[in-house]
Amino acid sequence: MNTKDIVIGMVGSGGDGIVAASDILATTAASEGLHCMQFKSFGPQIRGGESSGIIRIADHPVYSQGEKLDVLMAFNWVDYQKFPGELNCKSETVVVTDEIGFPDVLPLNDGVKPAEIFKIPFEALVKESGNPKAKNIIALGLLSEIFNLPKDGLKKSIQRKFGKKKAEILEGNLKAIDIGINYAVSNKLKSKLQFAFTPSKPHCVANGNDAIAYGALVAGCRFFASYPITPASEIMEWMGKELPKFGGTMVQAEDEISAVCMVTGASFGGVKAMTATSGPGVSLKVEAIGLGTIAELPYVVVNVQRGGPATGIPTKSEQADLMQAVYAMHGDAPHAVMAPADVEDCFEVGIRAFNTAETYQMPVIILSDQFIGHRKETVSCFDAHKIPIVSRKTPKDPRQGEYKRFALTDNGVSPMSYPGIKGGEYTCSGIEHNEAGYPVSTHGEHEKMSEKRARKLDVLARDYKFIRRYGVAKPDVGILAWGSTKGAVREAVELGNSQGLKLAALVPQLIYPLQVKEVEEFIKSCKKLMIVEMSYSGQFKNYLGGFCRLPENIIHLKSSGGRQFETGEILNMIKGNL
Amino acid sequence: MNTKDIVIGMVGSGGDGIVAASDILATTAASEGLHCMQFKSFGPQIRGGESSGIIRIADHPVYSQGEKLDVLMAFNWVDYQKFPGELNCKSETVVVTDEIGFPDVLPLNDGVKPAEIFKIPFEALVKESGNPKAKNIIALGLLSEIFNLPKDGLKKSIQRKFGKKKAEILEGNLKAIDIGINYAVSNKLKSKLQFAFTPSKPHCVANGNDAIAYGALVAGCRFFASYPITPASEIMEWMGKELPKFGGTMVQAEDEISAVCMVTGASFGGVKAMTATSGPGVSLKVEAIGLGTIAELPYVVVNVQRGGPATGIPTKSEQADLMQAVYAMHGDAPHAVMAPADVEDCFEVGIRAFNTAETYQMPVIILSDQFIGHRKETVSCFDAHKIPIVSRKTPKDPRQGEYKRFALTDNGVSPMSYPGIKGGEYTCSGIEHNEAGYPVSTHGEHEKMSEKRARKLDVLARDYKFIRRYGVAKPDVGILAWGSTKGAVREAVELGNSQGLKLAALVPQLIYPLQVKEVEEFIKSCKKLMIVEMSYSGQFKNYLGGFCRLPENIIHLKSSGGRQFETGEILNMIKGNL
Amino acid sequence: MTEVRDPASFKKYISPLKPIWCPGCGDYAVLTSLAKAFAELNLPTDSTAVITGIGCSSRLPGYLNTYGFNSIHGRAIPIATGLKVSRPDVNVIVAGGDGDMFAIGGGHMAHVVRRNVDMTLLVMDNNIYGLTKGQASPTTPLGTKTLTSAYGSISTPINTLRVMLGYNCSFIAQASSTDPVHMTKMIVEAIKHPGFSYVNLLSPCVTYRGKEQYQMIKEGSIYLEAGYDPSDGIAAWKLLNANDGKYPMGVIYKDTRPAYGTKVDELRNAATTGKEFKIEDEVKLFQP
Amino acid sequence: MTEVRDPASFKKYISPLKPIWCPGCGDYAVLTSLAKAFAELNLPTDSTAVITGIGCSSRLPGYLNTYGFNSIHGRAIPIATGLKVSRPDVNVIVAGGDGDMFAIGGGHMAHVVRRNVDMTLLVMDNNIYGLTKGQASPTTPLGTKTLTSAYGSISTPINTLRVMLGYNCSFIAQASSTDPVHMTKMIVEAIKHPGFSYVNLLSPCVTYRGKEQYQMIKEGSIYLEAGYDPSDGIAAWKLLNANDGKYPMGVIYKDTRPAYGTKVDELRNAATTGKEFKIEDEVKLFQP
Ligand SMILES: Cc1ncc(C[n+]2csc(CCOP(=O)(O)OP(=O)(O)O)c2C)c(N)n1
Ligand SMILES: Cc1ncc(C[n+]2csc(CCOP(=O)(O)OP(=O)(O)O)c2C)c(N)n1
Ligand code: SF4
Ligand code: SF4
Ligand SMILES: [Mg+2]
Ligand SMILES: [Mg+2]
Repeated sequence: MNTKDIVIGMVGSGGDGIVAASDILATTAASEGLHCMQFKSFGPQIRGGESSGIIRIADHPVYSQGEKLDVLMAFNWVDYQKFPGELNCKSETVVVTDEIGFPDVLPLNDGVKPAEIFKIPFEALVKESGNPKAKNIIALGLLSEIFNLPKDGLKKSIQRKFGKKKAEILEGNLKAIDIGINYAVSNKLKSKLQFAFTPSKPHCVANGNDAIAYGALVAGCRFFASYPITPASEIMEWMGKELPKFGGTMVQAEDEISAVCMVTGASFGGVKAMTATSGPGVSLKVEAIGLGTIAELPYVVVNVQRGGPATGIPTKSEQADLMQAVYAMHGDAPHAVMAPADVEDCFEVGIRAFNTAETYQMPVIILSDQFIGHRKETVSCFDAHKIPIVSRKTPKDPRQGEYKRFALTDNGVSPMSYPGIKGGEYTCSGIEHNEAGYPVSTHGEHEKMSEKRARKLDVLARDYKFIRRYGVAKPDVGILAWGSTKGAVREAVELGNSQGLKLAALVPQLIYPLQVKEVEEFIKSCKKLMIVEMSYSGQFKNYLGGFCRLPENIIHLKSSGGRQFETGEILNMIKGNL
Repeated sequence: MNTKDIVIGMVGSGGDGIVAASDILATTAASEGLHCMQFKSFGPQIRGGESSGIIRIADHPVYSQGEKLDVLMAFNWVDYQKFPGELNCKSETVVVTDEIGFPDVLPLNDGVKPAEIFKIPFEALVKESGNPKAKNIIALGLLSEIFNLPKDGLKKSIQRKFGKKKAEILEGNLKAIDIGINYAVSNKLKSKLQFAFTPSKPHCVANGNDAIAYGALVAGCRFFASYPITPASEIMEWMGKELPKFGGTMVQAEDEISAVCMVTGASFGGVKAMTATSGPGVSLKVEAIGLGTIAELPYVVVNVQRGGPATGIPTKSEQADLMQAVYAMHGDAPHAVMAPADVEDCFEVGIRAFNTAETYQMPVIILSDQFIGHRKETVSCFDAHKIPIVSRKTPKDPRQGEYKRFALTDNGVSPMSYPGIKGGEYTCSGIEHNEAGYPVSTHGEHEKMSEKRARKLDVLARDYKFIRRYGVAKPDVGILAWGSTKGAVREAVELGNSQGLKLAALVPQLIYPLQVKEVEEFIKSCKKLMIVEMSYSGQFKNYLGGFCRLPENIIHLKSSGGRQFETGEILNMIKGNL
Repeated sequence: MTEVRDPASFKKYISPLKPIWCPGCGDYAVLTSLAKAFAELNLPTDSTAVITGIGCSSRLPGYLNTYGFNSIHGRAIPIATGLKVSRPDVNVIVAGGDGDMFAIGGGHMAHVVRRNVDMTLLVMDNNIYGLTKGQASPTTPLGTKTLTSAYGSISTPINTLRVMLGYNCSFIAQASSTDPVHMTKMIVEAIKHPGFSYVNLLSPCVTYRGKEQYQMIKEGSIYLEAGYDPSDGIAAWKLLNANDGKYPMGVIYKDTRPAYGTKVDELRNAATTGKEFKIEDEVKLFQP
Repeated sequence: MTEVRDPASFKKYISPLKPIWCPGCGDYAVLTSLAKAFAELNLPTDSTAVITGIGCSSRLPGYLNTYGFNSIHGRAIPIATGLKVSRPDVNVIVAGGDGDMFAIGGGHMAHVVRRNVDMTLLVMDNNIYGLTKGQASPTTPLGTKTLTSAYGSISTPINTLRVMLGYNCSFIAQASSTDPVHMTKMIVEAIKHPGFSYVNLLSPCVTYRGKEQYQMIKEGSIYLEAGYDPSDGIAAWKLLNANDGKYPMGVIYKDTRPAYGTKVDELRNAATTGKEFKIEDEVKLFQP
């Protein structure tokens, strides 16, 4: 059977190099102009524990991790069992595995029996290579021959990865590839499943965290302060390397409160600034973000969501920080929340978040998640000039004593000065204030300023142009989803429609303020509404209900985190409700 | 005109003793068996600035601060103007004021002209008293004669207040009362407005903050940690005085994070514990409260709400921390939120919050507000034995290695051990865990535990018995409100119904989990739904919409904080929508 | 002692807003001394920023004509750090109360010191929480009865000077509202110091600690003599461990470590190695 | 050196859970040393609690059979404080990493020290953020390249012993995973100390700082000699300011201030003045 879309799972122990192997496959796909999505999962051990990687490669764009595995490459079965629910096989799955430790009964779900099994004498092959660490590379050679994966690309990737190291290391790895290929050739290991591909122009390959970081840099971010946390640290690490090249600074703060406050200070100073964290960090930043809303300071806070609550599951994804992003601040605290839905979107949201922050002078929270943040994905090469960059409106020739930092205006936005602007001196504060920024405490002035700040949200919701909608115009089932669930949802819509269903999906990029008009129009266009989200309590449904009258019978697909929705699961639920 | 319900406003400068005077009036009312509600307001000056007090006294229970003022006692008119919208006069208002500084045009709203004006030569009377600080007491004497306020009660209150001081101080103040009375008598100062009252058995008088503190003490709270903040500090100050008498401890923490963490530690240690703060403090406690939800630790967090966001208006009330209380924590974080609706309710919620926390092993947030927290109100004397006290379920004879701290049970509640219980040793954690408390990271175990924790909310919503409902069974307009707006709402319902309208109100005490069944039944019973809340963005409406399908046309009375709703304003809005 | 160039020029730094401070509050002297220091250093209002948290003392920026930020409780230091690091051209002063800086904000202190960010911290120390009306602060003496220590405070107060020395703060001085001329001088020296400088300002709270605080400070003040060498850390330690109830006034410690800004510049040089980077070229990082 | 009563009795303190630590991690030695200290002091598992934050090191409680709390990042100290103050009968150990305790949790330190809560703090110092895979920590040496200091760290590391001395910590000691016997001894002394005790444990992170850390510590260790007087604060200060790259091992400082519990007891006596209070009588506070 030929396929243009293959899902390969790999699992092994610490030294097995699973992650490196799947990274090489991702680069291979990108350099051959194929599309891929790749992600990894680790056991609790800090180092040397079990790890697994799944990569989907196709000659067309892919939006989700795909259905169950087409190929499982298991170095051993003890480790396999440490990822329950993550490496799901089906009866068509082809297994490649070590001949040593092959169990009598394969521990697959529901007694699934694989279509083919290739047992490999890895010990001997590794010995042949002379390099005890070459097992993963040998495996790549094997896979490329067994399933017809791009061999040239593979070698090119090896070249890239090891090219800067000593010549013997590169040669050793190239040899390892050949050992794998040759073993398969001489033993006629050819699966019935063959990957059929046509190489084309190379793509870029990125993970969501790096993409957000680059987006921010492009948007003009020149100050970044943060505190390390899984799964967000890569943003900080990227910024730490790249910002100094552009005259910017990354500061590792002593905690998350400090980080957001440093960003607050930079924003007050007229510098575009960002901080990035995950749920526990946002929980600590809440007070300062509230300050940003009333002091009307533009900056960006990234939350790469992980499993919660509290420490929860740091290495796995969830969408349960939604309500926090919108509602955590005490008082009425206008700000914006945006959610990227894939890696490419991370780059764009990185830019748009800054544009929004600067235009409306408010903190903007980017809600990404571990699934997007850590997965690698092929993307069309990021264009630094695609989206126009916006900067804040400053007062023209202000006079001290006359300049009103919080002047009441039609759209609620007041020209904002910062140190260096003569005559624009003012005292920024988190205390309720009048137009001049002086403290006030009467209801009347509070109401006026509450109204001013809220008005900015109305204008933003009205003017934000990007609406993401898939599928038919008048669907039988219309899906509302957000963030990383987009992938499976989009694929379900396209697959369902190709099967004759009438489906559609709306996946907002601007989460808060909710673009109520657009959402209500979508809801009205649907016979039945479905909501898909990765939160046990169903936060997205609660959230939508706060602003829109939802229909009475909703198909609600919700789940706690730690896994991803599958296309089939969404389609099945739809079919069961038609 | 005789009245059984009088609203007296007083305003003056720092040294005028406005607050002391209105406190004395409150004690007077309580000791005479009358009902009263009294509150104060200050200018921004830390000390010596303008201050005002409003007290409503009646011979029947009062639920709100009343309509506009019946009496305004203004020591001067410059200070009067510093409280715009707070000391509202009407054409029936009787004004008592200093003859010095009496303006040509009284700066009253909308050119209101008072019914009567009594100009008093305070300077001379103070001189007569020989005590430059006696002005406020003289004024009380005057008022008591002019309006027939309880003179004996007044003297008794003076006795109580100054009885422990030097004899001459007491005598001086009693003399001042008489100077006021005598001046009024000899000048025949008698208003047409006369307070008609029948003394009865004394009531207690309390503010909401002290009432919560006492409730907590009664519930068994023996550890309290907090960080000072307006308008919540009184809870801590009360606890600091009283807890040591009962073998408990109050610790002033270095910040709010530390405070809630100390409480976390005490709860882990099996001790009932509480912390109290306002919005900015809750914003800092978010992460730790999330820990409490997954570690399933029972404790109580009080938020005495003030105007937000950020520092906002520390001395004024608002109801805009609702969404925060419910949704601030990252992840799905089951906990409970309860709101007292008046001072007496503070005492009961103080107890019920602990009972709920201990029964369901979760943090409980009490959402009070400055209006309740700081106002003084007559209450029926607190009964320490009225509500049975509940303590946590502990494991019977646990065995180390077998005891499962997070055992899955029908209602989600697992017997909880603490240091000192042999065999109950376990590691408490904020990491997702299995029944034994060991860290886990798979979706399957996460889902199971998310379900367990959420189940507790279902049981709580089902079993919580207290439902507060006023008015007719099938109203034309049914009002949903919460917390301190209850007062004006209840009064509007009763007044409206006495005028022939058909009104009802539902004011839940348990805010989260929402008792959806009861709320939906109420909504169905109403022809029209009204929502009343003190939040500019309308958080309560958003909140309700997340769980209930609200009718399409809702009467929404919302306002930013810094003032209180008036009964008339609610009724007018209802009438305008009928 | 200090010579102000134009005796009245400091007034241009004072804003028209009337302070909410109680009559007699020590903070008035801080306000004036700071304005005089600005005048002496001739700092432009538009490139000077005073950053505070929350408290009576933290109201300071509102009464000045420079840029100011009356932020949230305890966070002036990181806010000021963000400002200074991203805008090294701005003169940054951080100010706040003993509670703001050593209770809720205390966690930032060791870090701003170790980074050695070039700004000046003024702690207006009154041994009490003023704004919230009289609770114990980290510097409230043992045994003091306050709203939150009804039976007398049982926590040993923090000796903030000693703590800052423990952190290895690059500049440590003390002054008080009883001697505004000396205060101005200390503030000027602190602002001039390259690196992070800390001046503890004893500033009485007449309302919650009583007027006696002035007397106490006056009587306890010991001005450091010419012979005292502030670069000697051991001497400074001994001075701060005397436990004689005295307040040493003057520059207590001072070193010459490079400030954060200098180190950031070096880091940028290491990162660029002289090259120019183009934003669009960063896409190469994502090419396979 | 230390004499464990029954050489194997410490095993009863070790739980069946397999540590997630890397092979060779210094934290294994801490776990064993702590269990041995428990054994030596014969602490009952049910009245002993080990409280940590988040980090590799903070996983410690899970590997012990006592009560434990692996809480949130940086908050072990206040959690432990709440436990100890409300349950003075429980033996409380606080432990955590250099990041947990001196970065995010650093703000609690001065306060637990000034309260002098009777518990023992063990900092497992590896100069790095282990759990998050290798970012700079507050004790990472200047110039070190880590994930967050690609061009070398530019913030002076905190000398935590010196900082604790600045706080006036009641007991300060140091030990290392290279010498578990000495470590046990230090932990035993710390637990026995009435008041707050701090032991800095140099515990290498082989994964992100390399195996060389063991060697470095071993070579730099200087055991304090019998003549050293830990009650002399000036001597301690001099020792910690030597800047010779050495690690003093042993009890560095120790005083005899009363612990918080003692002061709480006194406060209660002052509050009750011997009287018995009834909960229902408190209603009198509300009567007019
Ligand atoms: C997060 C937070 N917690 C508490 C408060 C309440 N609060 C305001 S000022 C203050 C302390 C004031 O003391 P200090 O910092 O010494 O300044 P002072 O008023 O004495 O000058 C407190 C606790 C707050 N505003 N925000
Ligand atoms: C609020 C919060 N911020 C950040 C993190 C991520 N985090 C977990 S452990 C850790 C630091 C670990 O370093 P250290 O405390 O030195 O312990 P080690 O792992 O080195 O033993 C960080 C930043 C978190 N869990 N919570
Ligand atoms: S309360 Fe104290 S610190 Fe605050 S303004 Fe008054 S005197 Fe100054
Ligand atoms: S990463 Fe470092 S500290 Fe963490 S377990 Fe491994 S060696 Fe130990
Ligand atoms: Mg103070
Ligand atoms: Mg560490």
